[in-house]
Amino acid sequence: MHIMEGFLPVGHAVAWTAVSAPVVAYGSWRLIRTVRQNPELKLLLAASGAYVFILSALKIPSVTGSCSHPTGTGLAASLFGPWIAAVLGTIVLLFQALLLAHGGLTTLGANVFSMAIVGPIVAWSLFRGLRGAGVAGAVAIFFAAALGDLATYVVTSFQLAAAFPDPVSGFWGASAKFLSVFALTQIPLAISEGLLTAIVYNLLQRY
Amino acid sequence: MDRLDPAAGPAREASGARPSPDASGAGLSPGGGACVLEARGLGFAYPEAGEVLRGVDLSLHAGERLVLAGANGSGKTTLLLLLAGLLTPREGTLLCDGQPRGRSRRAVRAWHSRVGLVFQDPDDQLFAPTVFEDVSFGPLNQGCDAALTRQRVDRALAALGIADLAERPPHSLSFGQKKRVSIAGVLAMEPGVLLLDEPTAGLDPEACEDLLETLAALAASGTAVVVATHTMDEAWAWADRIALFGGQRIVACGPPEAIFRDLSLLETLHLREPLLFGVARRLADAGLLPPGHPLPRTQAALFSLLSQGT
Amino acid sequence: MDRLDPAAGPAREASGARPSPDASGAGLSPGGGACVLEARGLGFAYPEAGEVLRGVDLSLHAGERLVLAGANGSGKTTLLLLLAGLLTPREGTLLCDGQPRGRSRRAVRAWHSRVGLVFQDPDDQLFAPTVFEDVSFGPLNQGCDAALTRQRVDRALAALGIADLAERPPHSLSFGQKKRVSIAGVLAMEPGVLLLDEPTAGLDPEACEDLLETLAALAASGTAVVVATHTMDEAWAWADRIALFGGQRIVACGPPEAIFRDLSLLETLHLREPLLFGVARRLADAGLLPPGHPLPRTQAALFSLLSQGT
Amino acid sequence: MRQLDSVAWTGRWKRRPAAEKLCLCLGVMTVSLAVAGPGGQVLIFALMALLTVGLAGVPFWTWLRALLLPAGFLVLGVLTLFVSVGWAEGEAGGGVTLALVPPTDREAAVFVGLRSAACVSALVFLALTTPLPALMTLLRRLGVPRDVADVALLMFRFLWLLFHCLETGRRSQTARLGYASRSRWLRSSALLAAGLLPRALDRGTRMDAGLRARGYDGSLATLSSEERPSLLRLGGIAGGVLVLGGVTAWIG
Repeated sequence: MHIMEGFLPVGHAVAWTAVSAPVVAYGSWRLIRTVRQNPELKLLLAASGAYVFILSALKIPSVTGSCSHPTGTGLAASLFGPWIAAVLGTIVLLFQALLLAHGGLTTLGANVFSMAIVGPIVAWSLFRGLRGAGVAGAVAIFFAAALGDLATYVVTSFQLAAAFPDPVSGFWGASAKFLSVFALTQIPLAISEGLLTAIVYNLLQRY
Repeated sequence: MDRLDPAAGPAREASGARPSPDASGAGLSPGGGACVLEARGLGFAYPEAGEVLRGVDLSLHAGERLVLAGANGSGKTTLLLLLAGLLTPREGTLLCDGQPRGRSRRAVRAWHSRVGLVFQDPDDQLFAPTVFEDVSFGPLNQGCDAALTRQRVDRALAALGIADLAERPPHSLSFGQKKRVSIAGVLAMEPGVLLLDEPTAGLDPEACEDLLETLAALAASGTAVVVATHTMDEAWAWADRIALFGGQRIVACGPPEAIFRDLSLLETLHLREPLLFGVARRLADAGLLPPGHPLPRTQAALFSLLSQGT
Repeated sequence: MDRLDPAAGPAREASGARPSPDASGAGLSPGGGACVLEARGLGFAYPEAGEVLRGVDLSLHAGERLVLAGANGSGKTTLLLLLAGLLTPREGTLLCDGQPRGRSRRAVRAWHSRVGLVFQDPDDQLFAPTVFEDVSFGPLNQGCDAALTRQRVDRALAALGIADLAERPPHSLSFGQKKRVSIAGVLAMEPGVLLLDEPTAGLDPEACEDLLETLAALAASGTAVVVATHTMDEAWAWADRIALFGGQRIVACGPPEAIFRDLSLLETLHLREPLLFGVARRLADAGLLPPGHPLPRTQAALFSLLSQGT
Repeated sequence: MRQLDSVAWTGRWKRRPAAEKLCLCLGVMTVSLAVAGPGGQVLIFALMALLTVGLAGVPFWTWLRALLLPAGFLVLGVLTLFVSVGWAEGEAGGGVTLALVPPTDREAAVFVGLRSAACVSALVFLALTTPLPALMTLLRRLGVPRDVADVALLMFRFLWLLFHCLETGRRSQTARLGYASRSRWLRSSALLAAGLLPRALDRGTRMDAGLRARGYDGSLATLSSEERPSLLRLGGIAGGVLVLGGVTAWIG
């Protein structure tokens, strides 16, 4: 769920950029260290990043009938860890803004925080936790992908609520408002994405 | 040339071919098979690339072997995608078994069951973890039950001579094997029309010959087989009928001998006279082949005629 | 056959080819160019696929046009990767300009500067956002400064006739255009040896001819050009010398006419006699071509001889 | 995606230095976010539309289509801001109450919509006049680490290769009725997504070999043929943005 260009007031745009920047910078540092040790990883990282972008062009059906875009960053997190995934996710979001006019430059920081940082970290740590607790791979990946998606959606709603608190009920009222407006599309989507990722996981095990 | 498409006007005149009153219509083909697929005045344009096809007429009969011949970028692939119902024509009509193409879900499904398309690159088509699963993809989507699907898959694999590959993962196969698997995947849906985009591209000479033989056997069993290619020698060796592509249209359509006699037209389209045809024609003209024989379609046939004639 | 590799023993006997005392050695070629690249007893095995090459000897001379002919999977691509220094042979030695291949970074870089490889799929080599930038990659890696790089890029683009594509992104190009760009990218490094893996695969007849002409011009200017292909007609039309691949080895190596006269050997290797060669040979045997001429290498040459002979 | 990209590559302003276009785009966005009132936002939107369609020669329908996707989010977002949620506390039968927000808040919501539209028009200007790699090259010049910029540039290349793979793969599945029902849809999508990953990694490995043949050892240096930005024009753009700031502050 992308926040559009210009939708956030200038203070919020700057603040979210400041929050995301250190994470992306740290991820970049790790990425640089990795490719310096192993130049061919540069090509593999780029190919995986492109894969993450392309997954977002894969339309999946949700129960309500609307189609949308799975993020795929969870998968990148499982391949390269959440830090490098955050960098790849940032590049993907920049590409989406400039190739599809989806998202934006001033809202890049906010979108990176929800989609390239929180989502993948939730998905990645859930997957590791569930696997550690002995849950089957496909089940773990279902919850990781679905809840990673939901985490993104919750964070986006909070970001919007922080920028536009409700005149009556303040931040929490606005959060409830944004959560429920986008719930219709996002919850079925999260389930679809969880199912899809679980099937993909099973198929990849067999390749 | 016994068939010439009405829309081919300007290029036809430029090439010096004689116009023919016989427009490509429905009904029975010279060979006697029923008309299974027909295009009338088909036009198409991509948003970025502009117009790629204009006024294409084509009819296809059961059991026929048709070659779409043309240079790269002449629109062959686009026509195949249109015939397979994967693109919607901007103008013109498409008929399958005499019925126009509907837009309902049911009609689209029926069309895809009837007209199968094999893509040029088998990697674009093979996604399942094993050959068996990949070939079963189509029949299962058609709603076949497990037993019928298994039967169809086995039959398709046998028809292509790859029954032994059933349990292999596609990515472990050679290019030629992948090609056969991708054809089996379409064949298992038992289409009435089989369209193939450059099926012999990337195959070595022996694999080419084997594949063309398999396709000929399919046509003999009643399937209409359409092959798009830029290899003229292949067209001459294999086709019942050839549709020549150029300038976004079918410029000429007819039996191979008539098509390849028009040298100036071939040149305009950046195509070559098939070698075997050219040699045979010149030898026949010089009286070196025994008279009364059709021009030979294979090297072996030419050589045997040559030994009779001299 | 004036060259036969000593390691080809068993298959050579099986095929009935006469052994020749002349082992492929260093020194001057029949054509007079200096020996630029030489392989002696090259062997290679992939960890998954096992042995793919064994005892390969090959020498290559400046300005020579060599065709590596063989069925798919016969090891042509592996040999090219070895010659280009991208794989390390398990056994045998490789010499470039008489110097063995070193392992230092500097030596590897020098090798890549001297021996260029064009991959079959141009998408494996095009990475930059525009054609100009892509072609500039090689010269910059060689340590050229901006001015020299610019000059080399312009020259390479001009040699392939694609100067007008300089500012285009690769994803907007046709397959044939990409192919030319990938060749230009290697050519800009001004290698002494240019290796091409199936350069005409996927091109239509006209594009094929144009490309082979371009490659012939390159060879005429002194580059040794090696083309791997399974199209025998192309080998016949273009090669100075042909190395026949089969059973993980080079089974025979020599001038095209000698190679293609050995029909039983071709059959063993699942290859075909080139159509033009076969026709011309039989016509000449039947006395239908004027005597004293070498067998024609092009369709046009055959037809003109035919009109003289009859 | 293909259409927006091809307009950027073939447009009249393609050869203008990316730095100048980025400067203009960010400058206008800054004015829109920090200075302009409702009238100013309308002015900015009109100016950017004029610049994109009129001067840079982007086809009108392409421009409109690029605006369509953000428009959906904007309408939904602004409508959400029109509604206020309240909790009735402690009373029986209480619960959530919905109400229209007061007029001043409605005006504020409309203003957010206008501001967003103005910024989107600046983004679309950049997207439709500048090939994406030119911006990546610029970012590298501005200090983004070389390896990160390399990965981004390679991603741009791979993305078209994979996009082609996705498109034809989906077509071939459609031809075999892979999307005929909802359950088959999910299965087909998963097959496609799973199949693309090994293909993507394979592409990466093969590209590595292809580049090593040309002397690749970790650095992807290329010679850019783009013109250097002129300081004069950059100054002109900065001046223009300042004037725009002044005008929008004045009209409110």
